[in-house]
Amino acid sequence: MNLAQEFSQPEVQLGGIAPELLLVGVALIILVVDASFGRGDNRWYLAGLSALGLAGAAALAIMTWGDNELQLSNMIAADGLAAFSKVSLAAFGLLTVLLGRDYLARDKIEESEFYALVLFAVAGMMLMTAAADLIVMFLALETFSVSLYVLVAFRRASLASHESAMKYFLLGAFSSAFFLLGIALTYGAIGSTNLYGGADPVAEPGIANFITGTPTDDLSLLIVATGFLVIGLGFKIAAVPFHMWTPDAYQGAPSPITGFMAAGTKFAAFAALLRLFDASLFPLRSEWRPLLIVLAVATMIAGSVLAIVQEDLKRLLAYSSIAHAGFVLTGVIAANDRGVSGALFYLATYGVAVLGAFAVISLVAGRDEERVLLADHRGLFYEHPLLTTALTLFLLSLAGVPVTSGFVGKLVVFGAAVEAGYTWVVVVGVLTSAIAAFFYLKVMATMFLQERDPDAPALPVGRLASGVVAVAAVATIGFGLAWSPLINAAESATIFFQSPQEQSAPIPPGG
Amino acid sequence: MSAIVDFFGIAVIIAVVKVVITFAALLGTTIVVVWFERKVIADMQARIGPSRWGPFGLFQTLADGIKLFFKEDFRPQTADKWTYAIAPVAAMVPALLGFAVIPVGDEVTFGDTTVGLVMSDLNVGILYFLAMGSLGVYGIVLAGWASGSKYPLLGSIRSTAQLISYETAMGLSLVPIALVAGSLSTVDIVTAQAGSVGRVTFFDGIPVLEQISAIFRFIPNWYIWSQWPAFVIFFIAGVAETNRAPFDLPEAESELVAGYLTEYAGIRYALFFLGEYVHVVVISAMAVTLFFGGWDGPTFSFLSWLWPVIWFMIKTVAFIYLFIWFRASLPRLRYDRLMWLGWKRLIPAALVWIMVTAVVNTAGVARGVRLGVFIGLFVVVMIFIARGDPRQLKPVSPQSQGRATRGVA
Amino acid sequence: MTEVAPSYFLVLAALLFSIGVVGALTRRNAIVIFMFIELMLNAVNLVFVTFSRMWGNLDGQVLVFFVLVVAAAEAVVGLAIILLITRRRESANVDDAHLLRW
Amino acid sequence: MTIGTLVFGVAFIVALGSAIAMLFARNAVHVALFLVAAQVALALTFLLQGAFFVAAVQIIIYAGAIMVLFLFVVMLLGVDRSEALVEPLPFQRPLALGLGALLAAGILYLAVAGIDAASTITGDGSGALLALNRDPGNVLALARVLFSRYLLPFEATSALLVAAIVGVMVLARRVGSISAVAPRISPAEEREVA
Amino acid sequence: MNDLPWLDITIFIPLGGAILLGAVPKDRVGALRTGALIVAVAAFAASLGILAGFEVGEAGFQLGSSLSWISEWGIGYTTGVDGVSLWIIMLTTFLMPLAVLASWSVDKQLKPYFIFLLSLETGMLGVFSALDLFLFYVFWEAVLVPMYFLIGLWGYGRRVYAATKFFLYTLAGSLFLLLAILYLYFAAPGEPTFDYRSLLGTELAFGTQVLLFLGFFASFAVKIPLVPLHTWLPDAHTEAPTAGSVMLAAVLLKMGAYGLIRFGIPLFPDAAQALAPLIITLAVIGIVYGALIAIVQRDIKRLVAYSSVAHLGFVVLGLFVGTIQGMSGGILQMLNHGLSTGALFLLVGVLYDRRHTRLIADFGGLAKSMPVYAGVFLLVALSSLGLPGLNGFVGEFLVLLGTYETYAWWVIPATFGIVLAAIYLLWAYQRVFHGDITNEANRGLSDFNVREYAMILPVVALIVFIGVYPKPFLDRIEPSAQKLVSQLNDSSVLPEGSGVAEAP
Repeated sequence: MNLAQEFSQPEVQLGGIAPELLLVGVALIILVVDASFGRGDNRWYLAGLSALGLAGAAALAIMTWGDNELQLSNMIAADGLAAFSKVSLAAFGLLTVLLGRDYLARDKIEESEFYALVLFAVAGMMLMTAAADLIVMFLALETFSVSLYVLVAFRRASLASHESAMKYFLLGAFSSAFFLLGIALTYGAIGSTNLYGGADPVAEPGIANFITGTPTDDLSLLIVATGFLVIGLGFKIAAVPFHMWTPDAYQGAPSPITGFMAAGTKFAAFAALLRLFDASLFPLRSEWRPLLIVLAVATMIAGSVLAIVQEDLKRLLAYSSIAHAGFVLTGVIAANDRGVSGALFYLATYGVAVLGAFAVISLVAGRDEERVLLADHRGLFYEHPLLTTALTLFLLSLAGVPVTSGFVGKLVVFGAAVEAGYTWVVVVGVLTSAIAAFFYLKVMATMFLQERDPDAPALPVGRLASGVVAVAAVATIGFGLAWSPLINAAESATIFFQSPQEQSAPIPPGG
Repeated sequence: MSAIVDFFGIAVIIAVVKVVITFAALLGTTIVVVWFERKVIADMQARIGPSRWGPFGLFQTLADGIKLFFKEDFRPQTADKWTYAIAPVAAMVPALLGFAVIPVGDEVTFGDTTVGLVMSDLNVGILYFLAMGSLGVYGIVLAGWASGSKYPLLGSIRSTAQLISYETAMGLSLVPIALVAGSLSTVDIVTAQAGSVGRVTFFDGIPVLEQISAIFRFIPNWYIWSQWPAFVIFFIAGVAETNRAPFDLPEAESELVAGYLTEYAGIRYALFFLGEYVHVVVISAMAVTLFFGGWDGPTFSFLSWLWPVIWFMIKTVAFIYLFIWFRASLPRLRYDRLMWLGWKRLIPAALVWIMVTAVVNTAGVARGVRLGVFIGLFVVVMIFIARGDPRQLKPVSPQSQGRATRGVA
Repeated sequence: MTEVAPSYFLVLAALLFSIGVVGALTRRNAIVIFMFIELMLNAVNLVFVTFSRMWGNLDGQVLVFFVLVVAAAEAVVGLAIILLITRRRESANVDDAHLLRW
Repeated sequence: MTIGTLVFGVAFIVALGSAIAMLFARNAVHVALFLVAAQVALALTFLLQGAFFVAAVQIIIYAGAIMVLFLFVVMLLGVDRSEALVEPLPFQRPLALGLGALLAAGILYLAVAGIDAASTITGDGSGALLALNRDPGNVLALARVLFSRYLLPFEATSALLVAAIVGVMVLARRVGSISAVAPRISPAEEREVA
Repeated sequence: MNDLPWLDITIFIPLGGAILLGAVPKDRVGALRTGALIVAVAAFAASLGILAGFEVGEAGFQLGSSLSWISEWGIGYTTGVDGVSLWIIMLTTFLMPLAVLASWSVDKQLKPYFIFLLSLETGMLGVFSALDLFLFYVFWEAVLVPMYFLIGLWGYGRRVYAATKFFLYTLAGSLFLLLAILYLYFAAPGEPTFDYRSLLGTELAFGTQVLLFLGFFASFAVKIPLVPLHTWLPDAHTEAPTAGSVMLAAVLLKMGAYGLIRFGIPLFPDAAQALAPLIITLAVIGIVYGALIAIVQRDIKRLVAYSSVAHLGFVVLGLFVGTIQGMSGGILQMLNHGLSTGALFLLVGVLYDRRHTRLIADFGGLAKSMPVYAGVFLLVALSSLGLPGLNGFVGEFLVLLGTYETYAWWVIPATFGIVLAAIYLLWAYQRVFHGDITNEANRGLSDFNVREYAMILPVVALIVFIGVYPKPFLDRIEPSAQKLVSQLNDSSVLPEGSGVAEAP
């Protein structure tokens, strides 16, 4: 008996997942190269290889720009959202790898697996942004989560790193279970887990969501499923009350990985959230909006308020990242073109800024990350004016001060929410931004306005790390001044989001 | 009677009868096997073996069993009460259950009811077998842990690692069988092995080989011919799963007293003992089923339903003999060698073999290519398996220790 | 197949999932918490299988397969992390992991 | 009352009983054992619903591999033989229980309500599944779905597994042997000590 | 010559200069100081081009330029100047060289100091000339950062506290401004744009207007500052370095009033009209409260700071009474306050450089050791309290006159405020300058040096000039004021019957 005779082979188009394939391939090559050649001291070529792979992945993603189709049995969406996200994620990965190289060299940590795991994580994040089926989304989520669990524990000499990995892992696994239950209930509600109901959204834009394909009007089960999906994704974007892991994981992880988590995890989870809610579940927006609004408001408030009392800079930025999740959520809630493109823009620029910030932190922290407290940054300006200026720039961007990219991001997502009629959510956002400004200011004040601790050791500043800082700073200013290219690119990512009729008509408040 | 039949249906009645008969037969066989082992080993060591009870000492096992049954029950103070009690049962039951998917003969027809001589022809038969094998670990793990003392714990830790490792190899070695048979059902697999080698179309159309293959027309079409690497892996892994020599590290008496069995006595000990032998029988029967055509063999008109059973039993006994032979002649492996064999030899070999089988059996690939791949990979696998452990070749210096251990750690 | 209505299976799954949640939240040993999470995953598997039966397609069963793979991957990584930390701390108790507090 | 109902009843009681027992078992090994029992019972419920392959895999992977790994780790650590049930955060336990009860009630309601919703759609799909199980058989039918529609997720699992393996390799490496950095106490830990 | 875009040149000269200063090595103190002074003077010179090019009698915007910035969003770089902004821009560029001169005593981190100071100027000029709401907001916020650092890095005493307070108050307010701008952006019909002139005619429901006006007002009221949002001001003014105090008092506070004039009233005339009584009440409270608190101050700088609260009360009062006199007076008073308070801070800075204390009790009899200084101080103080013949009188008189037409009763407490101003200023003058020298440290104090003369004399000259001959100033202010008043009074929608906020 031959199985192949009765089996229709699926059509295999690799265009949509080419970046992911490349990254996994490069990761495997790195592992093989590492195992084959001896363990020399200077292994720059591993970092180089991963950087090349990431650049290649970005190039491949750019090549798919303008595609708009479902591939591989409707499991993958090759569309603007995916392309934009993949390019951004590749950029995050690139910065992380370069930063990681200096970091690992300084702390004398064995490195090859670091690059492989970062590549795996980036590949997982990319797949998540492109997933057109919940199970693909879940597997992608797990791929990058598993990689990150290990990367968080990468400071092998540090117990804190291990503890944070454990907390991150336990809560991550816990949230996965909720996400899975959401998938299961979705499957129960509609008989499939596909986000696009198996329909070809290009041919029939009207059914570019999976509800319309459902032969029933009773969507109660689907709504419940949505709730569980929100819980699952809420953990990954660190929305209150699912944020408990964030400060611990951020604090214990190696700084480059902390930055990568803040940038990449958030981006991937939000891209999935956007696809799920603003595309697939768009017709159900009146059901999920209240849920997300509660989440967003709680997240903005808790993140901003709790950050104030932090003494550890990494922890402070962890809480700030929670607050930022709330800000981006307002874009998701808006559920219009501007909201989607704004959220993407926000995430991309936030990622760059936060990676830059953690680059500076990792430099200041020194060996084994011994100096991460706010007090360790006293008077940093007088010792390293350029680094300090860069960090100030990142903090200003996070605070949303004009001429930085962070301001534009806030402007766009808040604008989208205003456009959608959720002004009061934006009022909360604005208030919490003001609260948030306080602790960014606290950091700046510490760096500029206090005296340098005379015992502070001199900082050796690696070339790659300072390059990362410079690139991030230029990007932060650049996108703050001339943001049209990026926002246009983000807008092209919204093609999949609404049917033409809905795009033209304004969305009434309250859905 | 008819009320019961009405209530449960005839199928249920037949199932119950089959279960009772099979398990009774299995237990009986096991008792005989114990005697058989003692006799064979004695023979190999030029001793007489058990000879007092019954003809050729045939009732010796029975006597031992009665002794163990009436022995005082004993539980160490540090033992975990319930787990300690459950462990022997947990060792015994999966082994017994594993037999449920093994077909001992062809179908039998009573009137208008046709009954297959297999307890349950599951369409996931092989997986069921693996599942029961993996549950078998618990008996040993729990026994070691529940005893509350050092040697049993060490034994059971060893055993856990060993069983997980070799289970993987065993599972992988069964994939090619499923591939060529196109089914996971044991009955299907046996049926697929009917006929003779001549039916294997692999050499068709290749001038010389086709003629040569005609010579094999009289040889039965058992998977052992085309799948012997899978068989080797399966059988080695099977021996390891039964914890028998040369893989009996969990109960290595020279190192761990008696491993996980140290604290057990009486009827509980007997259950472990029984479980191990049941396991031997099941593995042998499975090997027969998967690689040696199961019940396949020449049948005659006289009691035609009985002949398959007889063939099956003969083949199984041959394998049991092989088990005993191993025990009599092979020394115990060192623990790191055991892991090395499992992870670095058996599993890769099994993976390569899956690929070979897949390529060879893929329709649409040119036969020349298939043949080339077959021969090429065959050579690779042979070289691979034949290579020794590279670490043995160079002496380990203190400086290089850190590096050398990296591979295992 | 059975005559038992699907809702009974779903009820079982719901109870198991909830017990998993409660256990994961109340227990303190990391390994035990992890086991309760596994229980939650198992409950989800049952949901998948039951819905698969209700819809009469096999997608649900395929999804269970993926859940199993994920559970395995999580288990190895998670246990490795727990092992790592416990070897240094001599305790798998979550409350003993207290270096990170806000 | 049929065999199916009977088996379901047994599976239900065993699964639920084990799960509840997990909550109250002090010893990690006992928790693991109860979990195994629950998993085996769940495999039974899978069988009852015609998911043969999944049932077998559930036992092989979950009960046979994952839980053995758990036990292995518990035994290897050899600490915490029994967990102190003293609660450091006194409100957390009732809170969790309340939350759990709420969740259970919610999901229960949904399970029943969802059934109604779904059964109005298709009714019981058992018939279709039975037909599939008969021809071409559960495993084959599953394989066809898996290797056609779910090809990408299937391949994605390979990436997941490789990532996990690499990760475990990293985690398992000894601290001192490779890294020149001797394990030392970080400032945060010092504060903790003081 | 006149077709050059003098306005934009003026805006960006300081920023360019700041960037150039960045290239100067940080230990070249002299080069840094001179460079900064040259840049500031160059900006002032360029601003004279604006003055020259400004057409008298024209109410609209002049000398502007309009470039597309982010066209997809309707954001442009649009600038322009009218009678309201002209004098504030001039004031800014005029005071900046003096502020640079006042910074001679700064001794640490000179390079970033001047960079911040000059980029602050660009921000302020941008605020006063931006005609695109987005651009306005960008400049508005851009002022914040350099000022924060100026206070925080080079300030005195509790500078970190003061800087943080200043930053947070202002940021919190301005976020509401942003929100309101966004809302307006989406609410306006037609092509979405941030362009001020396009948005000007937007018809909005009354409720929406009120909400948006309050959004704008929240930001501006903090900056002005109106009671009760003023508490950041005394700290910031007191702890800032002299140049910072000058800029804060003279220019930054005007940003709030200017915002009200430019955006608050024209964009939401109905709301402005409806809320005018409330705002006037706050303004009068500010006048009296500021003056009362100023009396009990023991720190000269703090006293001057509280006097600002009172003076800005006058400005706001003038803006909202709804008469041309009030409006013109308010606008002129902005200029006057900038000059006189700026001058007071410069003078206090001179004193601080010598004695390193600002407490009134530490001085006494200074008139004996520093006679010229005492005289100038008296002149400036008199200007500040509105003595006829000096600039302060013109503005305050016009405001009171305007107020009397519409809100006659409010004139009484406002006048009372003037009396109080006389009390606190003259009393302080008496304590500091009259009598015998009680503290020996004050005996040998030197009078003005050349730099200080250069710094203070232009201001004094201007103070006297405006007091004597305000016509050129009022000529340029009045057309715009007239337009504003008509906008405020001729509001189309009446408050009655449309009190409920409606979503767009």
